[in-house]
Parts: sequence; C-alpha cells; structure tokens
Amino acid sequence: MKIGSRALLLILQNAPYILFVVLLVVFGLMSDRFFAIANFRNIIIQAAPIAILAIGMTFVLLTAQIDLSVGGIMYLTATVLALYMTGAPWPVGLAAVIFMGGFIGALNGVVVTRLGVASFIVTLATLFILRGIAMYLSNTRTLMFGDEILTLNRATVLGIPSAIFAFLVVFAVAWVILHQTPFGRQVYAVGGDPEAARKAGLPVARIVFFCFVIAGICAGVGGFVSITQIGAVGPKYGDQIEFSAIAAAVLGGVSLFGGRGSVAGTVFGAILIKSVQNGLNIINADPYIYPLVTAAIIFLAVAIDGLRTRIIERLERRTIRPVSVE
Amino acid sequence: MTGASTPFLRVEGVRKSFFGVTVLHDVSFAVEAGKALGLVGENGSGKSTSMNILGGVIQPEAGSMFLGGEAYAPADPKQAAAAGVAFIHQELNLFHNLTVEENLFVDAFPRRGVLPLIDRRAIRASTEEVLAEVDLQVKPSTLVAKLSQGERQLVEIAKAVSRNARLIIFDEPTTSLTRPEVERLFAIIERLKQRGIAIIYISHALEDVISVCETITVLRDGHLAGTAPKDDLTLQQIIAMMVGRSIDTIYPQRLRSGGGDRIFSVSGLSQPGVAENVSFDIRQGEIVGLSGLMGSGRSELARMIFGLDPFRRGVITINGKPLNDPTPRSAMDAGIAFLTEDRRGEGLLMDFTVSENTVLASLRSVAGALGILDKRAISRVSLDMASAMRLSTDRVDDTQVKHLSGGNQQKVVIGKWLRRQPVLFILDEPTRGIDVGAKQEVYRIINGLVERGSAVLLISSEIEELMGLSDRILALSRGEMVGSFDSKPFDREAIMAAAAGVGKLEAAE
Amino acid sequence: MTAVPPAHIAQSAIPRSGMGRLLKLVLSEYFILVLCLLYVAGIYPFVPEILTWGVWSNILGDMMPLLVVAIGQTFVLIVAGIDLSITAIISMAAVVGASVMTGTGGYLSGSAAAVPIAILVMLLVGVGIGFINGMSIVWLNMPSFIVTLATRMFFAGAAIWFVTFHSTSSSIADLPRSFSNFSTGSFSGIPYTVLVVGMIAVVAHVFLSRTRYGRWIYAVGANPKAARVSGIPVERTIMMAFLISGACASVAAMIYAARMQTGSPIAGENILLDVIGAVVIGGTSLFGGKGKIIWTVFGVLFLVILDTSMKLLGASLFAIYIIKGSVILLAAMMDTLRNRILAER
Amino acid sequence: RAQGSKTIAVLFDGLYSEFWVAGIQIIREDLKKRGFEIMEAISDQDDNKQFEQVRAAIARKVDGIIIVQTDSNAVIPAIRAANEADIPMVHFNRPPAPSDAFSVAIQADNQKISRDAVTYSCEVAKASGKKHKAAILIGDLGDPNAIQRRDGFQEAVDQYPDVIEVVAKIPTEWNADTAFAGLTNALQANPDISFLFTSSDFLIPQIQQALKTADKWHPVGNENHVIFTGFDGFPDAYALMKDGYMDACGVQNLFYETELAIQAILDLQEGKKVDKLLLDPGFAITQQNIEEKKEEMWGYVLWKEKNPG
Ligand SMILES: Nc1ncnc2c1ncn2[C@@H]1O[C@H](COP(=O)(O)OP(=O)(O)OP(=O)(O)O)[C@@H](O)[C@H]1O
Ligand SMILES: Nc1ncnc2c1ncn2[C@@H]1O[C@H](COP(=O)(O)OP(=O)(O)OP(=O)(O)O)[C@@H](O)[C@H]1O
Ligand SMILES: [Mg+2]
Ligand SMILES: [Mg+2]
Repeated sequence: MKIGSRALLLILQNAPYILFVVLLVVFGLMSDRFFAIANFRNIIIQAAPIAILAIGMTFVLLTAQIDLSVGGIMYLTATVLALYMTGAPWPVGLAAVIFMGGFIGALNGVVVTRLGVASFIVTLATLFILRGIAMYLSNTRTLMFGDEILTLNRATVLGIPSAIFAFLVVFAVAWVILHQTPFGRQVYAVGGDPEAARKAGLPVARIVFFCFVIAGICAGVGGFVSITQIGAVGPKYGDQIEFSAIAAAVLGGVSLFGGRGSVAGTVFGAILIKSVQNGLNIINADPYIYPLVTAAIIFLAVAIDGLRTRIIERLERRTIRPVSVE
Repeated sequence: MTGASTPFLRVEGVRKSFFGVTVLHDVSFAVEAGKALGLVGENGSGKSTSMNILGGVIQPEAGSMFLGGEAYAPADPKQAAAAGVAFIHQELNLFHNLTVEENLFVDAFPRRGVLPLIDRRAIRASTEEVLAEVDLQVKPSTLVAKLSQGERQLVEIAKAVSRNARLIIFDEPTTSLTRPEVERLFAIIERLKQRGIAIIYISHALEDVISVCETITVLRDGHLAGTAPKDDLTLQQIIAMMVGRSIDTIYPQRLRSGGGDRIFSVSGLSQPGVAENVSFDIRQGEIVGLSGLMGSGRSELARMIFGLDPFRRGVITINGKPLNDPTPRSAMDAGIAFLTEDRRGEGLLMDFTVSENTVLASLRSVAGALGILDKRAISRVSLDMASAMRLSTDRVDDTQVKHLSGGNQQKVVIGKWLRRQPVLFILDEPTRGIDVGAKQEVYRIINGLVERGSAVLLISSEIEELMGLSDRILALSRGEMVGSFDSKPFDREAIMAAAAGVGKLEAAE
Repeated sequence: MTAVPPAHIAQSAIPRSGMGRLLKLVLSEYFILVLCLLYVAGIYPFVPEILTWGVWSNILGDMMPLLVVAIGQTFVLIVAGIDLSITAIISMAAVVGASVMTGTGGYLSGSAAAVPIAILVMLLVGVGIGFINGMSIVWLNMPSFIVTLATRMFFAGAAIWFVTFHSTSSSIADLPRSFSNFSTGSFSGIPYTVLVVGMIAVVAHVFLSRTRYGRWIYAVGANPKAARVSGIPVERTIMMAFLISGACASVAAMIYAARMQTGSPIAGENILLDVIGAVVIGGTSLFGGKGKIIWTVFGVLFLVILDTSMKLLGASLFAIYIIKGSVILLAAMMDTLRNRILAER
Repeated sequence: RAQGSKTIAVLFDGLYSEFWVAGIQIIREDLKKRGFEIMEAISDQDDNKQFEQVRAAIARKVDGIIIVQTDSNAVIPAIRAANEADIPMVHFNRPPAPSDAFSVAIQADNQKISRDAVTYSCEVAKASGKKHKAAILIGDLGDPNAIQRRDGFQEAVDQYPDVIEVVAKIPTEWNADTAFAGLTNALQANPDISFLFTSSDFLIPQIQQALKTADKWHPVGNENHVIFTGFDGFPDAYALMKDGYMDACGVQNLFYETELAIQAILDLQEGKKVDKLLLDPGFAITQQNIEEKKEEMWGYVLWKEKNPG
C-alpha cells in the first residue's frame, strides 16, 4: 500500500514530464528525424525567445500581477534598434534593448504600484501604446537588420549556439535571483500573501515594481534573440505573444494567483510548446491541425496537473489516526 | 503606574479613528522591561488597533509614544521591527509558500558578503538555534503550509526572538492552540520575560491573562477603563470594567433541558485516517458537547456530517430519515446548520455587507418567483437578526462585515444560520476570539435555540464552556469516540483524560 | 493582488448643491458615463459628425455584439474566472450555423426550418464550448485562464478548418435573407439586434442583481469556500457563468453572421482584449466578487465611442493604438483615483 | 477641415507587408495630389470591424470608398450599404464574391500569378534532371490571399508529379518567427529540400536565415542552390533575383492597380459607366524575363529609388 501510493505520487508529481516524454516518443515514432541532437538543438533555439519572455513573465505572475505588454515591448525595442542603431555593434544594441525594456517595464511598474491601477488594464493600455509608437516609427513597414545582428544567429559561445547561450544565461540569472537572493524570496512572499507582506514590513510596491522591470528587460532580450533569428521586424512582430508567454509559465506550474511556480517550470513549458510545433513540422502535419494539436496538448498538460494537485492533496491529507489496511 | 523603574514602553493619549468614527480615545499605558502587560476588553474595544499603532501598521492621529526613553513613532512595520518591537498578529502573518527559515528572515535576509545572495548556511544555523529556543522540532526547510496552527504560532515567536525584539506583542495567541501548546507558550513567555523582554499580551481568556501578566489594562469602547496590577484585581472586577456591568453567571440557565425525541444520529461513520466507527445521537432540545484535543478530528467529523468532507462508511439519520451522501445543500435541506471554526476563510464574505451575509444561507426564503430577491425582506430580516443578536450596528445594508469586530462578525455568522431554524446546529468553536460579553450572548442565543426545539452539537476547546452548556459530553480522540459523560456535574479530569486518550490506554492495559 | 478599495462607503455625506451633485455623479458608478460625455464634448470640434443621428445609430449597432459578449464575460469575471475563448466561440458558432443554413450546400439549404435550427445550433455550439470550459475548471481543477486559452486556440483553428469542408473560399456565404434580417430589420424603429441585446442586458442585470442565482455568483467569486459552507453549489455556479458566457458569445456570432450575411471564421477575431478591457474599465474586478451589468454597458459604450471617433477622424492605425491605449490608461487611472477618494471619505 | 473638398475613404485590411504599405502610400499620395481629403482605416483582419468602418465612412458622407476587404463574402453587406448611400466603392486588389450589389473590383489573380511563377520554377527543376523535394510556406489559413497562393502553387506542382514532391507544408500564420521555426524544422526533417515557395516575400529575411544556417543559401548555378519562388514582388525579391538567389517571383502590378482604382473612383463619381471587374493580370518575373519586365515590378522601382546608380 505504502510503496504503491508512493510510486503513484512519484508518477503524478512528474506527470507533465511524463506527458512530454510520451509526446517525444510519439513524434519520434512518426519521424526518425525527430530524435536527432540537431533537432533538439533546434527546439531549444526556437524556444529561446519565448522562454526568455516567459521567464520575465514568471516574475510578474509570481506577484499575482500580469504583463500583457511584453509583445509591445519586443516590437518597440526591436523597431528602435532597426531604425536608429543600424551601424552599432551588437553589444551596444543589446544594451540598448535591455535599457529600453527595463524603462518601459518601470513605467508599467510605476503606474501599477504608485497609482494602484490593476496591472491587467495598465499593461493592456501600454500594449496598445507601444505598438502604436512602433508602427508610427516604422511607418508600419517591415524593417531589416544588418549582418551585425544576422550573423549572431550562427555564432556560438563555447560551442553553444548563441540563442541557447543567451537563454541559459537569462535562466541562470533568473533562477539565482528567485532562489538565492532576498529579493527573490520576497517576490514569493508578496505573491503568497500581499497583506502579510505589508505587515511584515516588506517593500511590496518596490518588489512588484522590479518584477515589471525584469519582465520588461526579458521582453527586450527575448525580442533581441528573436530578431537574430528572423532578421526583420514587422507589424505582426510579438503579436499575441503575451498569451504564449503566459501559457508557457502556467504549463510549467506558475499560478496566476501568485506565489507558486518556478522559472525551471516555465522553461519546461516553453520547450513543450515549441516541441509540439517542431514535431508537427517534422512529420509534415496538415497545416490545419496545428492549432488543434497544440491546444489539445496544452489542455492535456494542464488537466493532468490539475488532477495531480487534487490527488496529491488527497494523498497528503492530514491523517489523525493510522490508516487501517483494508 | 506602579514600580519605581521607568517603563520600557510608554503610550500617551493615543487617538485613532476610521471613517470618522473614533475607535481609540486618549489611550495610555506602559510596559516595563521583563514584565508582561495584559490588554483586555470587549470585541472592538480597540486592542488590536492600539497594537497596530505600536507595530507601525497604522499611524495615530494624536498622542505620543516612548520606547526605551526615546520618542517612538514608527511609520511602517519595518521601523517598528528595527526599534525592537515584534508584533504577533491575531491572524498569523506567515507565508505558507515559504519555508520556516525563510519566514524568519524574509524581511532581512543575511547576505553573503557584498553579493545580494542569501547566506543560506547562516540562516539555517540561526533558525535551528531559535527553533530550539522556542522548543519547536521541525526542520528549518519545512514549508509553513505543512505546519499545524500551534507550530505556526511558535514560528512567529521564533521570528520575534531571532530579531532580538525588546518588546513582543501577542494578539490573541491562544485561540487555535491546544492546552499543552498553551502551557508551552506560557513557559516561553516566562523565559522571554526573564531575558528582559517586555510583553504585551492580548486575550479574551482572562484566566490566561491573569496568570501571564503582572499588570492589566482594560479598554472599553476605545477608552482606557483602568490599569492595575493583577494582584489588585479579581476576575469579576476585570469583567465589570470591560463590559460596564457585572456578570455573575457566564453560563445562563436554561428553562428546559434535554430529553426530547432522538432527532439525529450517526452510526458507524468511518473514513480512513480520519474517523473510525463513530456513532452517537442527539435528542431534540439537547446540547451535546464534543470534547477532544486539537486535531482529534472534531472539526472533520462535523464537516463530514455537513457534507463538506467525504466519508467511506456510515449512516447519518436526521428526523428519522437517512442523509445519504450529504452535500452542504442536502444537509441544509435536512435541517442541519454548520458554524465553521474558520470565520474569515469560510464563514463570511468579508467585503460584503451584513445583510448580504445574513441571507446567504437562506436565499430561498427571501426569494420570490424565478428566484427574484425581495430587497425589503432582506433588509428586514437582517435588521431583525441584528437586533436579536445585539449587533453593534444596525446599518446592515451598508456595513461591510470586514469593518466589524471579531465578536460581531461571529454574531453575523451565527445569525445567518439561525434564520434557517435548524433541526441540528453544529457549532464549531462558536466563541473563538470573542469577548466575555459576546460569549455570554452567544450562550444566550444557543440556549434560545435549544429552547425552541433545536438540537446542538457543540465543539469547543474550552472545557469550561463545554461543561457549562452541554447536557452530555462526548470525547473524541484520534478520530475515535472514547467516552460519553452525561451526569452533571461533569468530571472535568475524566473528560480531559478521555480526550487525551489516556482513559482508553488505561483500559487497555 | 492589488487591493480593491471598498466600493460604496458613506456616499451620503456629499452636499446636494449643483457642484456637489456633479461631484456625486463623478464619484458614483456613472463615472464612466460621465467620461463618455466629456470625451464626446472634447472630440466634437474635430468631428462634428459625432453628434449626428447616423453616427449614434452606428455606435448603438456596433455596441451590440461587443456588449453581448461583454455581458457574458462579466458573469465569468464575477465568479473570479476569465473567458478567453469568446472569440473562438464566435468563430465556431458563426461557421457552424452558416453551414446549416447557407443556400449553397448547407445541411438544411432552402428548408424553412433552416434558420431556426441554425440559430439553435449556434446557441448549442456556444453553450457546448462553455460547457467544456466549465467542466474543465470545475471537474479537472484547471485554471480558467489556461483552459479558455486552449479552447480558444482549438476552436479558432477548428473554425477555419471547418470552413474548408463547406466552402471554396475562406468563409461561408449565401445566408438566407430571413436570417440577415436580424441585423437590418427593426421593430417599431428599434433594430432587432438592439432589442435582443437590450433584453439580454436587462435579464442579465435582473438575474445578477436581483435573484438568488446572482447572489451565488457574487458569493462564489468573493470566496468559494464560504459560499460552499453556506450551501451554495459552487461547481454549478461556475459552470453556469461559463455557459452564460458561451451563450452570449453565440448571440454575438449571430449578429456578426447576420450583419455580414456570411459565416466567417475570423469575424470579431481581435475583440478579446477590447471586451475584457471594456468590462474592467466599467469597474468589474478581475479578482471576482465585484461587478455589474450596467458598468459593463458603460464600459462598452466608452470603448465604442472611442473607436467610432477614431474611425470618423480617419486616424491611422498607429494613432488609433496610441490614443486608445492612452485613453484607456487615463480612464483607469481616474477610476482608481475616484475609488481612492471614495475610500477616504 | 477645408470646406468643399471631397473625401475618399481608404479602408485596408492590414499593412502586414511592404506591398500594402506601398499600395496605401501610392493611393494616398495620388489622392492628395488630386485634392482629396482622405479618411483612412485599417481593419486588422477583422471583417466585422471593417464593416463598422464602412458604416462610419458612410456616416461621414465620404465621396468614395477604396477598400481592401478582409473577406470576399463578408464585404457584400458593406457594398449594399454604400450603394444605398450612393457612394461609389472600389475594391483594391481583391474582388468581392459575386452578388447583385454594385461595386468595381480591381483584381490581381493571386492563384494564377503564383501558378505562373511556380510553373517557371518547376520547369527549372525539370531541366535539372533531378527529382526535387519541395516546401511551401503557407500564410494565415484564415486569409483568402494565402489560400489562393497556396492553391496556385499546388496546381503548378501537380503538373510535375515526377519532378516535385511536396514534403513540407509549413503554416506561418503570417508570423515571422513561426515561419523561421517551421522552415528550420522542415529542413531538419528533410535536409534534401531543394524547392521552396513562399506565399509572401515578406518572409524573405527568415528564409534567408534558415537556409544560411542549413548551408543552403546559394545562387543559381551552384549545385546546392534551392529553387526559390517568391510572391508579391518586393524590393528584396528584386535584389535576390538580381543576385540569382531567387528563380521566380509572382508580381502583382501595384502601380497599375492603384492607377485603376483611383481612375475607377473618379469615373464613378462623374457618373461614367465602369466595368465591375478590372483585371490586373500580374505576371511572374523570372530569371529569364527579368530584364524586360523589371520596370513593371513595383519592387524594382522602389529598389531603384533606394539604390540609385
Ligand atoms: N481598518 C479598519 N477600518 C474600519 N474600522 C476598523 C478598522 N480596523 C478596526 N476598525 C474598527 O475599530 C474598532 C476597534 O477594532 P479592534 O480590531 O482594535 O478591536 P479589538 O479590541 O482588537 O477586538 P477583538 O477582540 O474582536 O479583536 C472596531 O469597532 C472595528 O470595527
Ligand atoms: N498537523 C497538521 N498538518 C496540517 N494542518 C494542520 C495540522 N494540525 C492542524 N492543522 C490545521 O489547523 C486547523 C485547525 O485544526 P484543529 O486544531 O481545529 O483540528 P481539527 O482536527 O480540525 O479539529 P478539532 O481540533 O476541532 O478536533 C485545521 O483546519 C487544519 O487545517
Ligand atoms: Mg483584535
Ligand atoms: Mg477544530
């Protein structure tokens, strides 16, 4: 009985990962090209921008806020880069993007924390505004990037493709911030119980503010990694990406009500989504079924997670007397 | 003030109002280092408010405070903590999604050198140290969500101790502690006093206040009703100061007592890990007390009967009819009412008005065709409830319950169930956190209920209360019914022994 | 979560003078309506047409589909959920309904029963997707955000796919006249759409504010545990909100399909954030337990006036985005300010 | 607003690619030159919104409407409304579905143009004497243009079953990163893809990136050259044609179409009779005919402006 329930618990606790593996096996059976190192590298490269974005989103979600403006931040920062920094070396461009992303995030953060407007509305409004500004600046044209940026896609650091490297760096920094710094633990505290956080003397407003700044920075960086891949920025750039970022985070176990989740889970969510797309590409699926399959898998993953929480709660329910063997 | 030494904390003429209503008028008191001040008063008399001012949660409109001889005016909780004031709130202030050690240091993590990284090893070490000091045996890396209420309380104390607090405020620390936990808490408070820490202790359990504190300050309606060394006061005097009249018998006499038809019964109720073969019955007009240690499964039993928790086996019968697979709705339809022990979490919609809460469990009775609600009926019904329960406000339609004091909130929860004229009323800790005056009213209400023919299952951790009210007392231990006492006067020791599971052990040997 | 300031505290303390009355109006729940008036007054010099009958009948017409979806969304937000699938429901209901009644190859092409059955089918699609949403949330313990995100993705894709089986173009045309009458016809001067949506709004308002089911919805949104202990069927209540939202979205699908005489899988594809924005601007809380139909009406009116004025101005896309975003932000900030003033009174 | 001047509503579906940006620009400038006021609106691929925009234009009593409708069926009520208000309406680039409502359509035959361009490429493939594996980047499946171009592609390759095998149909949702990822993945699955069609030239940067990464970016003549067919006739596409990376490109004659559209509006306003359908035959520009046809390619004209000399 005990061993059985522990095994069940183990399976349940790793249910999303098991689903992921099943998915991989299915795709692998359908195409022998799927199980290639190069393909996994592709998946991670392709997941990098959205994963970086979703990592930023995780900070905001952990404080029970939401940031719908990330797509707008991506679009505007990339547009500015394409228009005004054509000749600049890429590190300057990256720095500029980080700065701009952080600045816009700070604006979101100020309105949310100082004026107390719900973040959903604030970031919805800034989403419109940012996209509008970017369209104005670019005259709604598709802007191209020069070789300085384009060659980055094929560059490697220590043998690791640049996109993966960037993603690993962002992930590592985010993980350290969340788990090893006072700020990170306070993010969890604020999300877990804002009232208690206030009473405990935590600078709630400042913490939430910085989470928006981080989300902004991540949006800028994610956008930068994305443009090294696609080489251009057009009016649909970053459109609706906020939903993908949130979906990745939630798939990875982040709660929209704050205080629960981790960046590792988020990264897993992003990779899961991209694996589905990759697998469908590889098996040359009918284009019409892409959204159907993707939606079904997201649904399944979250359904399993919901079931898992329920069963684990039941298994771990406090017992006040020994459970008699039946 | 007594004593020659200058007090460690002095509060003078503090005033505070909310929405134009003054809730503290010129309140003054003082605490000496190494001594405990008891702060008592009815619900809503301003105890928590004055402590919130001390703790920097809110700011007073007038008055001054001195701490260690210096002017003290904390602008936020952080400043209060920095000045050495620790506040253990009535509603515990822990983060359930963080570990014990993280909770201890959440607002001031020690860092590793200049890097903004948490010095995990340092917090592990000092956490272990303070946990030992407060006698709490859990791993520092345990999530607080996994701790019991008592353990959480100790974590809060550990937090205060780890900060080298010089003044620790306890606001209602014992409401969810078992008696042994309470004793342990008192021992720790004693130790803290010996280390020169000043204590402010707020409680409605006046005996506890008397046993812990050197000095007692009484508040009434936000005014200072008096301060005196505890040796100069009797319990009766304190109560008289609190409520402005004297209360002789806390447990009012009932006209009719017990002995109607058997109206409710449970037989063979079992749920693995929670309850084992529980059987009992209740007669009309009878109050059956359910005693047991905290965590003995009394609340779970009540929740199973009311359909909130599942059970594997057993038969519940009410009014002669079986209640199969109860849900709260079917239980209610069968005539059961359930007063939850978690007033804030389950009892009330805090942002809603008194009248909205009052009718929540009996909407059908104020709804006409198509479920359309009769607003006038709702107001009337709620006003009736307010006057019957002697609620502090009669603006039932626009007072949100979160602005009521704990006792008044409790009255609203009870009132909302009384509307249904229940056949069986299950009361889980009906007087938790409410003052003597309010308690007496709740007792009066319970008696009235029984006199009108309802049956009551009363769960309480206050053995006095059980003995004062019940016609019969059952003892539950680890999910098993271990004793039944129906001869008044009750044998206090026997009940407690049974609840602790001792009686059974002895029998087995 | 951001603290929601207490909604209605001591409003009676305001003097009854003219100035006081204006202040009272600004501080009342009609605040967004006041903003609408101010906005119209402000924009009038630039587009005097804004005060013509033609424009207002357009505003009214444009409001209807948005409003009916927003009403459904209000229910969902009050039970502390969110329904992102509304646009997919609209798409799916529109194309399925169209496939039933289209004159070219519809299932019931030419039959007299085609239109009523198509309407029924559209409702069923809406309620069905609402049911899937509700079921997943209630039984499978899933957060509504992700459930409805998934159903949105699924049914938006399914609607596009569905059309390929019924039409060579990307939409299903040739809907019966009697159906498109719904958008063009009127009853003693009041367009049918206004009549229908108006009725839905009134019923929704009464349902929410006057019936015990309405109380269930608020209670569940405010505190599901307390609601459960009070004997409220929490699961059923959540389910009900999502069913209502699905049904409302299918009514919007009817309006769209009738108006364009086409079952298009992309009609109203981009209104999601507008709808939620309108409801929230109206004052309904995203965290549940608070909201009113009348607020939603004002919120939608505000957004449609904003949109209409942009159209009349012929503003370019970027200008629309910037102005719309700024005005929404401004409105939200003023609303927050208003609530703060109320709370401090 | 100047009194007495006439207003034309210019209602576009979206400005997602340079084609539309250039189109609206040319129309805008031309109308201004002729002294018209312009009322612009973009429907953002929402046919209901577009309907509302038409109604707003009618409410503003414009003197003519140039529209790029989102959906050929859904636009019909809008045409009827314009008919009722007696406002002439011209469809730029896309025809409405047949109906009794009156309006003038300038049509570029997406399907035919893409078929012609792809057919040329198929001939090239056939001439190589090898079999080719082909990939197509499909646009948004809800966008009729995307569907027509896909169908044109399909019709063309169906004529060459022995030469072309379509191994990858990549949905892009008109999304650059989806396209990039999709093509990369397709190349992973089928490293020997040697024939590529994109439903719009705006995806060129992503294609270039993906092919470069797979070491498949080589001009005509190189044995690793991927036979590449574009659509739209972007400046970029001209540059690639010139440098030999692209074999053929379906071109819509933008200048001709704008000219037709404006002329039609003017004629209608003067009460002249105009045909319901004005065709832009478009053409496929190929490595063979590039020199003779390039002047008709709008992308070349723009390219020349940007790269003088
Ligand atoms: N934030 C607030 N807003 C409005 N009124 C408040 C607020 N906090 C407290 N009050 C009011 O102030 C009065 C004093 O409340 P307080 O919490 O200090 O009482 P208490 O003595 O601690 O009571 P209890 O024993 O029930 O805890 C009460 O009438 C209460 O309704
Ligand atoms: N060991 C524990 N682990 C987790 N939660 C606990 C534990 N002990 C107590 N709690 C929580 O504290 C709350 C208070 O529990 P309580 O002491 O009232 O015990 P009970 O079993 O509910 O009933 P009672 O003490 O009334 O018999 C419970 O609702 C429970 O959630
Ligand atoms: Mg208190
Ligand atoms: Mg209990």
